[in-house]
Amino acid sequence: MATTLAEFKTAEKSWWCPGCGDFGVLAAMQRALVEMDLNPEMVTIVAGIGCSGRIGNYINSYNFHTVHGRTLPTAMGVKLANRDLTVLAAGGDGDGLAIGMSHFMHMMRRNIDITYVLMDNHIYGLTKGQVSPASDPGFVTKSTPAGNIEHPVRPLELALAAGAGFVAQGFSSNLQQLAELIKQAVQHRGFSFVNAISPCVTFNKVNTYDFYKEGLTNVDEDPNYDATDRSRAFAKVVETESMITGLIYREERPSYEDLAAGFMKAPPVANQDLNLSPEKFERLLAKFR
Amino acid sequence: MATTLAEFKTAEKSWWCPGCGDFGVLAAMQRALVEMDLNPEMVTIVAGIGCSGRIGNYINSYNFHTVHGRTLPTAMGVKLANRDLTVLAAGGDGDGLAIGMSHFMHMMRRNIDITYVLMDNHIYGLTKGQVSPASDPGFVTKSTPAGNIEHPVRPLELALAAGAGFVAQGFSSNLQQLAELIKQAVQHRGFSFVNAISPCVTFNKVNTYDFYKEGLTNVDEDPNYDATDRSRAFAKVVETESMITGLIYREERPSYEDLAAGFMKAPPVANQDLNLSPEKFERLLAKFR
Amino acid sequence: MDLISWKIGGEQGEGIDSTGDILATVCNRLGYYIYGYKHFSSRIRGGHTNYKIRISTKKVLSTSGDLQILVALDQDTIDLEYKELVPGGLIIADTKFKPHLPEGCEAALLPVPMTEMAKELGNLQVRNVIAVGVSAYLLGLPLQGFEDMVMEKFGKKKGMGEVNVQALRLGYEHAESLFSVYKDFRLAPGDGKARLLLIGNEAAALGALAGGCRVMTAYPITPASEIMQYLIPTFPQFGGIVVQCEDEIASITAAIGAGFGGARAMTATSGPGLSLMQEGIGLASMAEIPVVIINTQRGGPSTGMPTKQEQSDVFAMIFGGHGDSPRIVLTPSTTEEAFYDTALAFNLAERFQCPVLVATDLAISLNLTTVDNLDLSRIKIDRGQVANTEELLKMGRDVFKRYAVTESGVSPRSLPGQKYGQYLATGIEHSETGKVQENPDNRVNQMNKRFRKLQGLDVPGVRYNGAENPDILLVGFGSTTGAIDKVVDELTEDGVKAAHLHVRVMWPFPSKEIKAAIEKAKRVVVAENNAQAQLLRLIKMEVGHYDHVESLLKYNGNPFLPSDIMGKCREVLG
Amino acid sequence: MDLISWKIGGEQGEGIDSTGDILATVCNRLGYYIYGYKHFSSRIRGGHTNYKIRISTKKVLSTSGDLQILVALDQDTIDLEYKELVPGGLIIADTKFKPHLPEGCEAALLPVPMTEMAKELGNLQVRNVIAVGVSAYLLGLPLQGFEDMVMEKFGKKKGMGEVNVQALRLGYEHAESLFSVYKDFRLAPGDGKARLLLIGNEAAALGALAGGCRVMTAYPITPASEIMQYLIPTFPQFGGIVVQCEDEIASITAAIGAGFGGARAMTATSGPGLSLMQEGIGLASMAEIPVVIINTQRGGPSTGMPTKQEQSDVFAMIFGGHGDSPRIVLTPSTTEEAFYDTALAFNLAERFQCPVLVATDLAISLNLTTVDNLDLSRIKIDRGQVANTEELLKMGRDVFKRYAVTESGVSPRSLPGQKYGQYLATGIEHSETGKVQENPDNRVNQMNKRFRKLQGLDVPGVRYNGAENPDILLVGFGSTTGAIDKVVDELTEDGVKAAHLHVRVMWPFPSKEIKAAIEKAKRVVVAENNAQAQLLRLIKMEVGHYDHVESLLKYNGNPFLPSDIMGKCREVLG
Ligand SMILES: Cc1ncc(C[n+]2csc(CCOP(=O)(O)OP(=O)(O)O)c2C)c(N)n1
Ligand SMILES: Cc1ncc(C[n+]2csc(CCOP(=O)(O)OP(=O)(O)O)c2C)c(N)n1
Ligand code: SF4
Ligand code: SF4
Ligand SMILES: [Mg+2]
Ligand SMILES: [Mg+2]
Repeated sequence: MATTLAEFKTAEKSWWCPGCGDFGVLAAMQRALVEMDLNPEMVTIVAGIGCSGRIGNYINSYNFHTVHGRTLPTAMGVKLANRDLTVLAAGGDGDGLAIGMSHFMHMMRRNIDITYVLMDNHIYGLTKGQVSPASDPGFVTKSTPAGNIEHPVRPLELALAAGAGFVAQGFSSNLQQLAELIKQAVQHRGFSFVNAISPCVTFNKVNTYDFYKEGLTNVDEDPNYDATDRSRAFAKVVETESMITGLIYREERPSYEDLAAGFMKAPPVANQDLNLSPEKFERLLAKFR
Repeated sequence: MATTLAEFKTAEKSWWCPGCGDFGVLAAMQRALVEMDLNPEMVTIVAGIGCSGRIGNYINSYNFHTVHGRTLPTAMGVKLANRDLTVLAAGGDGDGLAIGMSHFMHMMRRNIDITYVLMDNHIYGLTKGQVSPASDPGFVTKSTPAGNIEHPVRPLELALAAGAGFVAQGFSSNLQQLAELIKQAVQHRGFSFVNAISPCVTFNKVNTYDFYKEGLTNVDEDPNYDATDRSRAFAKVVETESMITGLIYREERPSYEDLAAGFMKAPPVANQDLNLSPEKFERLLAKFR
Repeated sequence: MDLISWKIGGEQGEGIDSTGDILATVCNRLGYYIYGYKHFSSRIRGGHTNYKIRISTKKVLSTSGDLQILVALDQDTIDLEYKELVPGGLIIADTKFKPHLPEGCEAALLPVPMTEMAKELGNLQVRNVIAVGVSAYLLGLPLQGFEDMVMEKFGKKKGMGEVNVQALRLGYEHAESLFSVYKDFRLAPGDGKARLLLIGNEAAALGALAGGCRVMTAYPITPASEIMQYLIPTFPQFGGIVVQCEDEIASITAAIGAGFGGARAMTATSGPGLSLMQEGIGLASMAEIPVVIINTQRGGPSTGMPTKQEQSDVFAMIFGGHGDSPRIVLTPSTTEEAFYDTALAFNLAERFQCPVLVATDLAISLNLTTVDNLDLSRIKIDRGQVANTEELLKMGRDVFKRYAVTESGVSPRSLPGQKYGQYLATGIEHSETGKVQENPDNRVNQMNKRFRKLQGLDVPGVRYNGAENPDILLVGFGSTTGAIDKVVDELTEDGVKAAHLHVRVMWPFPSKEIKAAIEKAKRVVVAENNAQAQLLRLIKMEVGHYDHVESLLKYNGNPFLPSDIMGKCREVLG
Repeated sequence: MDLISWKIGGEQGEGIDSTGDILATVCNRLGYYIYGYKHFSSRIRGGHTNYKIRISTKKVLSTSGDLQILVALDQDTIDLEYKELVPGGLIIADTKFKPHLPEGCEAALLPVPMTEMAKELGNLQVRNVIAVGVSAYLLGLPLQGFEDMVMEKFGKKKGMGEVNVQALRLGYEHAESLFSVYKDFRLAPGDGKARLLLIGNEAAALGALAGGCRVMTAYPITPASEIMQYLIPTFPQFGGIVVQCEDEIASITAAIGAGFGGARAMTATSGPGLSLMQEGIGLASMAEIPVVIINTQRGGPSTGMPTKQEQSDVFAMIFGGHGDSPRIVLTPSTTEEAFYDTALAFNLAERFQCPVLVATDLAISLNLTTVDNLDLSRIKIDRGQVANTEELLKMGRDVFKRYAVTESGVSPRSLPGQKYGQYLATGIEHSETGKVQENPDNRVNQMNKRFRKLQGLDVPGVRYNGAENPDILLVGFGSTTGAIDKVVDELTEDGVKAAHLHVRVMWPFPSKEIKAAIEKAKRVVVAENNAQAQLLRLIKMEVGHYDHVESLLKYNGNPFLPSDIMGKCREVLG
């Protein structure tokens, strides 16, 4: 019996502003989960702090709403404990690219099999509209009344430079593509990164739905685009200033779990009998005699 | 009267192992400072925690030995306080690329006019030999007895992706080039990054002097190399797996200080009279009436 | 009347705040004292929110449990808030949601077709302003001030000022024609003095500026963000700069770097940020670098209750870092004190070369209050002991002892740029000249010196008011002070000898003053917004255990009402 | 003799550690008890370092101020260490540096041409082993065990075992021919039982393994790194995994994630890392997720004295996070206890669903001690209250209350994978079902529930030994316990009624037990390695102030010697 959408929904009332891009990301994520026919209890979503961080409230999976910026290490921990789980991490651009930047960079190179959906609205929503590392130059916010003077973080460029094995970008309004990308990301072995453009209708009047609808092109529809060539992917992202959607780069390689000595041979940690055999223990002690 | 090398030296006994690459970095930094004819009291060196972090002990400048990983924000603070100072930050690959990764990424995009010398030995020296984010795959250390299974951080790639305006790599054994690169870096307006390859003779038996002497090529000597083209620089770094020295990329653009409203018009903060004029203060208060 | 409580409630995102601000600002200009308390949750849209404004001819320093006028934008507001209304209280409600009174509610329902009227004016956004017009009438306030206000606020956009003026008038006239029987809540006239109306965060920001701070590095967080947001455009006017950092760790270490570099520097945060800053604070303590941290306390632990009142970071501020690291912790209790104490903090940080935490709480940070004045002349900048440039020159190099062991524990510091003042500032234990040094005697000398400094703190640690040998002594800190003062006044009126001890310096703990006060009192109640009785526990630790001291804790996210404290007093007094 | 102290000193990087380890291991195998104390500084090469090994026929639990045999690899070692030597003590010195005795030194100088002999053997690295040969002779130990040892240790490399055996013999024979008059320091025979010889970090790592921990996420730091390093190759043998993270924040939050996911997980760190983990620890406390943090205390604050002994994180461990966040803090005092308490911590973390800190100190973490046994059968894994999978299925979805308010405060938790056990774990205040919830009553209920849990802690909080109504009671925690026990023994021998109260659970504070013990004693001394008297202050806070209680603090970076404590006792006893 296939999983239904209803099984992935909760009764929680929405905390988001009407029109918020996060609704689209939520719907896409739910659709992806349903299409993969996953059981809700086998899915864990780790979310950050921010408007985006509420996403777990609406999905009837196991959810962990961690502290600001620590979405990825928390998700890593869950996966280490039980690798049978499908683990997704989701959070805002502030959460992931400001306070969480280091974890983002390190999770990509560590390549643990989780999927990270960055809900990118180029602003701090929950704290009511300060500049984010993803914000464009000149962007006027509560904390940049004279316009942003910092060079923006381009998550796609970073992901390619940091060695991520799966890099994609979707748009909250294109539910079908975003759902499909999330699905592929989850199915990818190793760390997968989906940047989800998710407009904030309340505090970002520049990077609006229209802005993206006009500016984005879809590489999934470009038959000449080759998502397996890292250098070309990088050039494409630079040249389009990241205004593309689709699967940008994918590389099959063993995940951390595959490489970690003995990890895949043992059952998931959470399912193990934790009692030690006295013999094995004595063998360890012998080394100290 | 020109500054002499002696003026930049301290009487402090060395804490480093004989043969440590850090001696070369120290010498290069001192030489660069002397060649720029800077006054020791106008130089501040902010160093991290690690063997490398001791560098400030040997330079007769103002020195701030900050907490592990916080080299760059500390240095930023010093520069904000007194922009007349020449501010250098220096620290290890663990300090800068593990715990300090986020600051590294953000300082590059913020583009404050400081110079960062990363003393890269691909290992945690001070804590006696654990794997570092810069370590190569398969590298055997105390913490990776079965070999490193994480994808290494390539600081040059990251710097290019993160938008650094000055990216160079030197080698501790090539004192002259390294000194020259540090000099150019300091003279560059905005954030400048010099990755200084600095072998650890005690804990890293793989990335040795010989390893680098054989493997490195010098782009400064390549008349066809164009250090102003970011995409090509990126391709070069990828293609050579960062085994190059020289000035890799340089872009002239305004620094944070240039762009921050009014900052360059006022005298350095540290030199200002901090007393407020009652009239100006009253003008502020008026807005609350 | 001399004191009216007015409240507007509805869904978050419906313009509740700006509506309340209009009323508050106009009343302030008319010479009333305002105390505005926002109740909101940490989401952007949706969820009940309300804004209570107390308007008085005398100073008010706390919110209260009573209410005269309620503006309801939805039925939820009525259902949730009606209990606060005094008998005969008024509910101004939009007819659009078909308002009705809950059973047992004795208030009068004043239906106003606000949405409809707004539609007629062609601008739905003026709905709330219509309610302001109604309120102005009921409060007996002239419309002129309101009209000026909306012109100021909206006039920049063509036609917007005018439509708001019309909305005000419509509301006022509607009330005039239908609600003229409700005369109870007309305010006695204000004295016409336009005092200052601001929130604690703005006062703290102004205090920083006045205190010579010119560098701020911070990361947004509720309820601290306004400090940064106020200073971002303001500092550059005075040669300063604010950098929004990537996180709190960068913020604190950058501020420390700036302190080392010779600036007065600070950061501002709340609980989660404070936890992240512990290592940095320890660095400042160890390397003896001045830095100021404003901690606007909110509901904890972890992300906790970001928009709720609490005073639960006392322990973390004093004891939160690893190792033995001296710090100073100030706990201002009002908007004014947020100004003066923040300014003071910079003097203390430079005089004692250590981190100084200024701990407000959400109620101080965000509540809008009328302040008579912020007196710049009371602030004298004292940069502490800085090495003399000439003397350094005379000394020559390698002589200056940055960490000289002195009797006071304070060693004159040099600043980058001073020739022969070069030294190594380090978080590792160091010698008098600043070299890394693990010698046991040196360690003890340096540790003692760092702690000895605090003995020199010459700021009164407490404020005491009320009877000399009270029957009941109320002890508190932070915003609780307003409610306590109110209770002390009421008790005194009732003939009870009551007093208030307000702890203004939380660390080094003012043990002597507190001991004296406690021992003179018959009964003592320590009132605080946390679950662990953190202040009382400090008293137990530093002063002693007393049978006549009791604890009153409130940690449900709301500040103390005077009635909470009065209840406890009655219980204690028997 | 029954007890000999032997020390080797030289420059850091000269193989001091491995030389000491050879002696210690061989003696341990011969059936002696070892207590090895490394004195080192936080640099890799250079700087004086030494390694003191106490060898005894009975258990030893502390270092001491006396020394019988000193091996000096440089003159510095003699100059710095000779004062420790007992009259008639021996200095084995390399002739290469032309050793001489400082004025007033009553030791005998035994010059050995160690470098020269090593050169002759064609391998300079065996120099120290020659000194071991000399030592073996002076200690009256048969060479066989040493020969086996060096074959084991160096034999894998061709010829290396043999050359080391030769070196041993050369040294032994040299001593035999020249130093046969020095007979004072021959050891009484060991009992031949090869007990366990390990450092506290290894014991803690074994304790984690035995306690069911299978996930560790950590960042290297002195003096904690050995825990991670031991477990990296060990966990995989038992289905577990260790990840070296990018920093301590990732480490703690990953461990918490793993705890949520159903693993027993931990991290290990020291002071600076602890400070960085405060926010994460608060998260575990709030979201009620089991996690264990080993904190190997070292000299603070800030980077402090990374290689020096201290016990100054007591406050930070209990009170370090913002807000009111319950935690359990255990303070094992020996290598054995590091094992048992770490194992126990995982039971407590899961039973009480909260962070459990296991606080060792540098002396416990790094000192090499002989342990009779680590008894696996004493460890019973108790995973606390986990929701029943069948019952959950019967309930159906949206029914399970993850944070049910129960009498004990503990609510059964579900684990990912359990159908209908889905919930939201959050650091924000939440309802019984785990939804974000800011309602005041809910807040109070949840806060009370979280604190109520700790009342159920059923582990003895203290250990008491010695006289019932003592003339002097010594109170301590952590590694201080060894020195205190020694003093209690000596005092008892002297006819003084002495006792030792060792605090084993630092939080929740065992107030009752401590109160009872203090009130029965005539005089009390609280001995601790920190500057703020953190334990004594906790006693003051939680128990009371007593005139007969005194503080003995040592914060110069070195552990207590029994003589330090004895000195204070004599002073107190008058
Ligand atoms: C340690 C810490 N610092 C700061 C905050 C305050 N805070 C909450 S959400 C947020 C940023 C929100 O921006 P983003 O991550 O982009 O999420 P969005 O709301 O835009 O979805 C901040 C700074 C916090 N909760 N914790
Ligand atoms: C917060 C914190 N975590 C961990 C440490 C321990 N520590 C000191 S130096 C260091 C890493 C050293 O490696 P690197 O930065 O590469 O410097 P190197 O010694 O190789 O020059 C670590 C982990 C610390 N001092 N502070
Ligand atoms: S503030 Fe922006 S990001 Fe937050 S819920 Fe509203 S629209 Fe969405
Ligand atoms: S351990 Fe390595 S990095 Fe450290 S001083 Fe020695 S050689 Fe240099
Ligand atoms: Mg955002
Ligand atoms: Mg390194």
